[in-house]
Amino acid sequence: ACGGGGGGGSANPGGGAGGQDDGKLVMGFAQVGAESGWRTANTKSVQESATAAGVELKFSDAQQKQENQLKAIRSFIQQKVDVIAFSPVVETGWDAVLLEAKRANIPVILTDRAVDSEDDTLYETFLGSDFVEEGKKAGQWLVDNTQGAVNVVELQGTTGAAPAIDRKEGFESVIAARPDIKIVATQSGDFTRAGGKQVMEAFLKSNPDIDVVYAHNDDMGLGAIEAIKAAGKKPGTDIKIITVDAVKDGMTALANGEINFIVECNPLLGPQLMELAKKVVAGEEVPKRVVTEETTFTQEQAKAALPERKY
Amino acid sequence: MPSRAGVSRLVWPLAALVALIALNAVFTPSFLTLRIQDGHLFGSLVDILRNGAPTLLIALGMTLVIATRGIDLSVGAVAAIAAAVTCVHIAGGGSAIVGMVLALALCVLLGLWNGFLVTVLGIQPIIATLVLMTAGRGLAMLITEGQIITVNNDLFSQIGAGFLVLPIAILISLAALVGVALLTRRTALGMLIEAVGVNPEASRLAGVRSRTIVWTVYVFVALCAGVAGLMLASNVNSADANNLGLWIEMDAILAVVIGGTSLAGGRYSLLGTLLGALVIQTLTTTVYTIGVPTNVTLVFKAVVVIAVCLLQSPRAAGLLRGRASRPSTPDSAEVSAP
Amino acid sequence: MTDTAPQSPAPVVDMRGTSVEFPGVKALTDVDFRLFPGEVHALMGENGAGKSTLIKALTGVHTPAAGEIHLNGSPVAFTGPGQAQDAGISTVYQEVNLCGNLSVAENILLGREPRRFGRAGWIDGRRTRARAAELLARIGLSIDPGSTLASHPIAVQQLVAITRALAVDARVLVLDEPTSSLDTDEVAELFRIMRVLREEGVAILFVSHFLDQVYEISDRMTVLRNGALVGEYRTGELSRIDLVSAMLGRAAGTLAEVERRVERHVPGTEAVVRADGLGRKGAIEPFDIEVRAGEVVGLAGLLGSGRTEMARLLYGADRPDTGTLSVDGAQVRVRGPRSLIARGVVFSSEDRKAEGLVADLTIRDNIVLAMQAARGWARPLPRRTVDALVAEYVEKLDIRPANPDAVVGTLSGGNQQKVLLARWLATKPRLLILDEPTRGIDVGAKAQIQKVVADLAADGMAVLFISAELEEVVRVSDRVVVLRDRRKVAELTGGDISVDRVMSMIAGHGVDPVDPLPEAVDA
Amino acid sequence: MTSPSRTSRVPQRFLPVIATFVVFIATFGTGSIRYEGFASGQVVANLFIDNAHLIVLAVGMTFVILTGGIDLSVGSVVALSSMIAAAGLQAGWPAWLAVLASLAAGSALGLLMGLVIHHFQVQPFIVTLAGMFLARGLCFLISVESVSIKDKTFRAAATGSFELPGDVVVTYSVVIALLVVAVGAYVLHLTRFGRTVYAVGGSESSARLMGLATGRAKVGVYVISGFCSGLGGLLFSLYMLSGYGLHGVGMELDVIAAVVIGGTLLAGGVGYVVGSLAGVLVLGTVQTLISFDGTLTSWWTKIVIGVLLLAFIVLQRLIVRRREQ
Ligand SMILES: Nc1ncnc2c1ncn2[C@@H]1O[C@H](COP(=O)(O)OP(=O)(O)OP(=O)(O)O)[C@@H](O)[C@H]1O
Ligand SMILES: Nc1ncnc2c1ncn2[C@@H]1O[C@H](COP(=O)(O)OP(=O)(O)OP(=O)(O)O)[C@@H](O)[C@H]1O
Ligand SMILES: [Mg+2]
Ligand SMILES: [Mg+2]
Repeated sequence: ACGGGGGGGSANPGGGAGGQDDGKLVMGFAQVGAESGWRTANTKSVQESATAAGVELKFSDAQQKQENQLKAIRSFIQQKVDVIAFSPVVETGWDAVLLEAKRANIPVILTDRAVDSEDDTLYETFLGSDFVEEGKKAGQWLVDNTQGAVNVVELQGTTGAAPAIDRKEGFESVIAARPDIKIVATQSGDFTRAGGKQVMEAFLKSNPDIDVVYAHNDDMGLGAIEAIKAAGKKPGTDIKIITVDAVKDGMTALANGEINFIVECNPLLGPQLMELAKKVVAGEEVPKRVVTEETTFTQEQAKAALPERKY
Repeated sequence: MPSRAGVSRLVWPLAALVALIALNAVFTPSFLTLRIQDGHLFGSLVDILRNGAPTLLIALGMTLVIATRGIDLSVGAVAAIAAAVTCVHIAGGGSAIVGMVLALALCVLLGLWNGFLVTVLGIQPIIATLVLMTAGRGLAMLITEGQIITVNNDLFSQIGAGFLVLPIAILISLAALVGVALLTRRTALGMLIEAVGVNPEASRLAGVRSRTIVWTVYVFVALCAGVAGLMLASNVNSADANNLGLWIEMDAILAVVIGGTSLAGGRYSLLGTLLGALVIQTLTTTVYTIGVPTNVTLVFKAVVVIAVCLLQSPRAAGLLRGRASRPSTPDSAEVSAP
Repeated sequence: MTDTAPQSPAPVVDMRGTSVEFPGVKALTDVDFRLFPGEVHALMGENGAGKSTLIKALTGVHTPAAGEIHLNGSPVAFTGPGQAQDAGISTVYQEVNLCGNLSVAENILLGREPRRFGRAGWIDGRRTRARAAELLARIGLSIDPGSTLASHPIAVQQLVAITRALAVDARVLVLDEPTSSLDTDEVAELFRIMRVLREEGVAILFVSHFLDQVYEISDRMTVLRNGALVGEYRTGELSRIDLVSAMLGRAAGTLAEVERRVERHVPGTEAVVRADGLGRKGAIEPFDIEVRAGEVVGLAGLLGSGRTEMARLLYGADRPDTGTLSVDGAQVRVRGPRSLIARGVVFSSEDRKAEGLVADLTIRDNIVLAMQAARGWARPLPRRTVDALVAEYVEKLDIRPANPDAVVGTLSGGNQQKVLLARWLATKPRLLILDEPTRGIDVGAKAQIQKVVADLAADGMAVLFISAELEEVVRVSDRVVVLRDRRKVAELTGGDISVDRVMSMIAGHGVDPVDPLPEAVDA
Repeated sequence: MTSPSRTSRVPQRFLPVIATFVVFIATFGTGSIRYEGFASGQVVANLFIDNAHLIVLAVGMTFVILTGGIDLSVGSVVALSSMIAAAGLQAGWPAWLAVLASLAAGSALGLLMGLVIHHFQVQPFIVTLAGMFLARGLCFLISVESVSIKDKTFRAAATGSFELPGDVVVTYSVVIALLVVAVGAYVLHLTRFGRTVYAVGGSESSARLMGLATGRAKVGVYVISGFCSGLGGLLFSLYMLSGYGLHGVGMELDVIAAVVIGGTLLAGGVGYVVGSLAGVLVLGTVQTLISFDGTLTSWWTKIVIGVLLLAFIVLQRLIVRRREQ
């Protein structure tokens, strides 16, 4: 915004708001924001596959605020789009606007995160990962791959965020089977590398023997790696690291042996979303819950998968 | 030398700092231990210094801005821009030096921009800098295209994570602090800044170049923010345009205020700002070290902040000294600026 | 000490053994003070003697460290000015303590606005304005009650503050230097009202450094020196000389001596500053003026006649719409005060609180501010030079406390004024514009300042001198320029200068309107 | 006897507010030309519906800023208020109790902050920042997860609306918000408390010497702001039908921006609640323009918000300057 000042300048390509009658499917997509690399990959995937599938996309970024997302959805309803898709910032509080969409006969698809609405006719389908399941997968690997007493430190996501809550819950439920696995410290690293590093630095000083780090996303894990290195230990060997997401930087670290296990949380929902959207608009039956195809990676699998990784 | 605004007021931030460190030492006996590792100092105290360096640097610039009755909300965004420019440059195969110089030059421009809005157009500082706070982060993301840019550059990683016995980051910040202290107290700059902050009209009539001075401090704080951004990025070897330096403006302002500088402008204390920044960083580290549950963290912080400023207040000081001393309020009538 | 109390009833205010301390300063020590109904009681003392402090102790602004205060015989201990007000003490504090952001009417009636339907109702804006207009008219001030207070000069603000104090039926009226910026006419108006109130039995506490005024209006006086009581006297029984020596604590032989105009050699002929048709719409009509080296030019006129406006234009504080300004024969492009300061033209504002001092800084910083600003921040004045300079002016003007590290905001009003003067004198200017330089300054110091001005002129400095006190203008000036209704109407020189002549010019008699410089016509 | 000419003074003081409205209308006009369907009554109504909570917060903040203070806790108190309401309702409280508890919590926190600010002479910035931490911390103590509101009364209040002429629908929240603006204006201009608020902002020491109850005003404005935050939180919980500890993050900045854009001086003493209302509408219009566009990426969204904000304040500034001369 530096330099000249004034109003003009910014890219406002093409105005046209209407345009629903040229046979093209119009989708309104209300994204959470661009708070992480994962989210940006997700946005990109949706945009690219919309172009590929010939869908006209109306994109709105809510800057991580639920109220903005509500406004965006209302404005989609007013602009009479054919289908609305969105990744809810929070699970709660969607009934009213979903009802409005239903009254306007616009089908809704949820992506990435669920809503807690009791009336499940308010949306057609929910496409996305299962955060609890991700936590379970991480826990399961730990249970399967360690013996004896294990001291775990946990790097949580943003306090109150759904993935943070669910990944913690899933993880804890599985390791409960092994009383000798103990979570000795747990703190929020806000899903960022800087947060992960700072928290890990403090953990390393207050807990002399840490065996495993469980990070709710790759970024915090990558931050923890830096802290572990600075403390003169070897990440992946002296301290094992488990993370969730499998973004490219994480996969690289995994392939290099600095991370031990990653649970995938796939952001590339675009193609599946477009497919579902077309079916929904055409009135076809779709399953109420579509879980994204997701896997887990060990170090060997990472080496094999890395060259084809897109994000 | 750096402080003139009542040394006695600095006793309480100092006490808070000592108390926090003592609290840590009780919970984690190893907290105070320092050892040499790979030729540099290693320990929790060193972490506090290193992690507090960016906040300190920004708070340093912010102190001068606040002394002129201003405020700069855009520092976090400016830090993100600096980090983004440098990391994108390095990731694209450029040299770290050139990247950093480019970034800091851009920061100077951004500072000029803020200063222009405040001094020439006469827009209230909080709102003038809000523009860059919002748009700047978008700019940073535009540069990185929303990706976290990871870099591997030894020189670059020294700035935030390197050591010369002590962390290089804190050495930079302290050098800046001492530099500014010398610059403002050995020259007349400090006095002129305070004069502009206390009574702009009287200063104008006394022939002070208030516009130039105010403009300069905005450029300076932007430069500080730029360097802080480089530190933050270098510490994790990556630029995260969305999260880098998020809310750091609040931490910086808080550090300034804890240090005893009034948001109403005028007298400032650089030593106080140093203490303030250290208190804030120690507080954060304390939360991690003594294992405050995440859902209690904020309440804990609130209690500490309130305790520090209550102790600092003149009234509390009076109460502590015992009610014997009469509560005669020093008359602010003729002291306060119009 | 003889009892000077009137036979009549018991005192309304009786302060006994009052002491007030500030960190490091004992402002009042064991002072007794009595105020009786139906009298005007002058509180006298040098700058910093503790007059304002005594008033603030009485009205609950300061909590005394020791002593008792009785109001109508019963002990009181106010914890704030609001309580004193409720108890019937109405006060005008020394500095204009009103809110510049509010309108005149709001300021006058703040806290006691007329409301509809009694207590429960809302403020009646129309009645507020009407009542304010009524009260303003009572002291002869015709300004728009709806106008913002800050848009008025300091003298008008002072009148508004007085109006506010008069708006309630108080048993005690306290006036701390109410007349420091006022003209003879306004003072006369105020005294008329004070006399009426005195008749009604109101007790009036009056502070002023103008001895004439004190002798004209007061019945008794109490003299303070260095925070301690000197004595309580009946006005008629204390001669001026005795009063002054009571205040100063030494024989007042110097007084008569300095009250005389200091003789000097003839001023130079070349103009330091010259304005041709300089003017600004809404402020002052285009005027010509010339101030020569070694000359003191006085500006005389009524309140609002445009003296300050003229000075501000000459200094570049406001931008002129028309005309030209030249310094030493070279035309100046006016781009703010700096362009004139650089050429040696300086201006000491009448509004020291808003436009003069930087309250939170020390005496030292305030004195060197202008010199330092002119040098730029990068070339600090050497510490030794600063200390010498500050010490020199602290001594010359008798600034108290003599501690250069004292914060200016804590000084007494008169001492603040001296600091401001010191700032400008220290710059050794070519033209010194002084707007009400002796406002709130005690007799001794005033004479001292007049002498300093005369000495400087003798050394070749040009001075433009503005004062509401006509005698003072006449005494110090070589030439007097008279303004009326925002225009320059006359210019008097040499033997023509006398209080009576100037008065009649101001009033609009005599040669009217005169433009001594013919070129002014086309401006 | 004097004839006080009440000319040209009033517009002078109202200038920033008027300028804000002018710029607001101009922008709205531009939007109407650019985007189809923009110039409908409903879009205007939505501006109020979507920002009802902000309007209420801005009124409270105006009081605080007029005294020269600042309240950073409003966003968090919104979260706390929504959380108390939601958790209370979940625990089976009747709706009125939940409402009362939310309002009481907001006011009590405001009172606490005001007392600390006044009696201990601590800077408002720092006290309310601590209040911000505290309120959000309390949310997380109640529940870390978001709590959905299922109560019938609340749902009815949230979905309930009435029609204005021209097929324009507005919610009850709008009525409440406008009522708060009216009450705010009344208190500020027609009560002694309001006059004192302005006086304190103009010069606190003078106000004290004039014998005004400055302490009461200084504490009072924080109570008002706390109450407005509580009420704003309730409106927000109606809008979102949930309580959540992460609601309203950064909202305090939006509110402060709205108030300042509306012509209130941060230094205190100058400003009007109507201006703050205009400020909220300005921010709302920026949002609406963005969402009508629908082609902006995440980062262009931020940049465009910044640029529009800039355009607003520069235009407003120019209008004020031009008229002042
Ligand atoms: N708030 C304060 N803090 C410290 N010292 C103060 C304060 N207020 C007044 N003083 C000191 O108390 C002394 C008495 O001041 P006071 O204002 O009563 O003088 P005064 O007699 O009214 O003088 P003047 O005629 O100049 O108005 C002075 O030395 C002044 O410096
Ligand atoms: N008695 C009065 N009635 C109405 N307005 C007045 C009066 N006195 C002053 N003013 C105001 O004064 C302003 C011009 O004042 P200016 O400062 O030029 O006066 P001045 O001659 O310097 O007076 P002084 O310095 O004695 O206050 C005008 O804006 C006018 O509103
Ligand atoms: Mg005095
Ligand atoms: Mg004047």
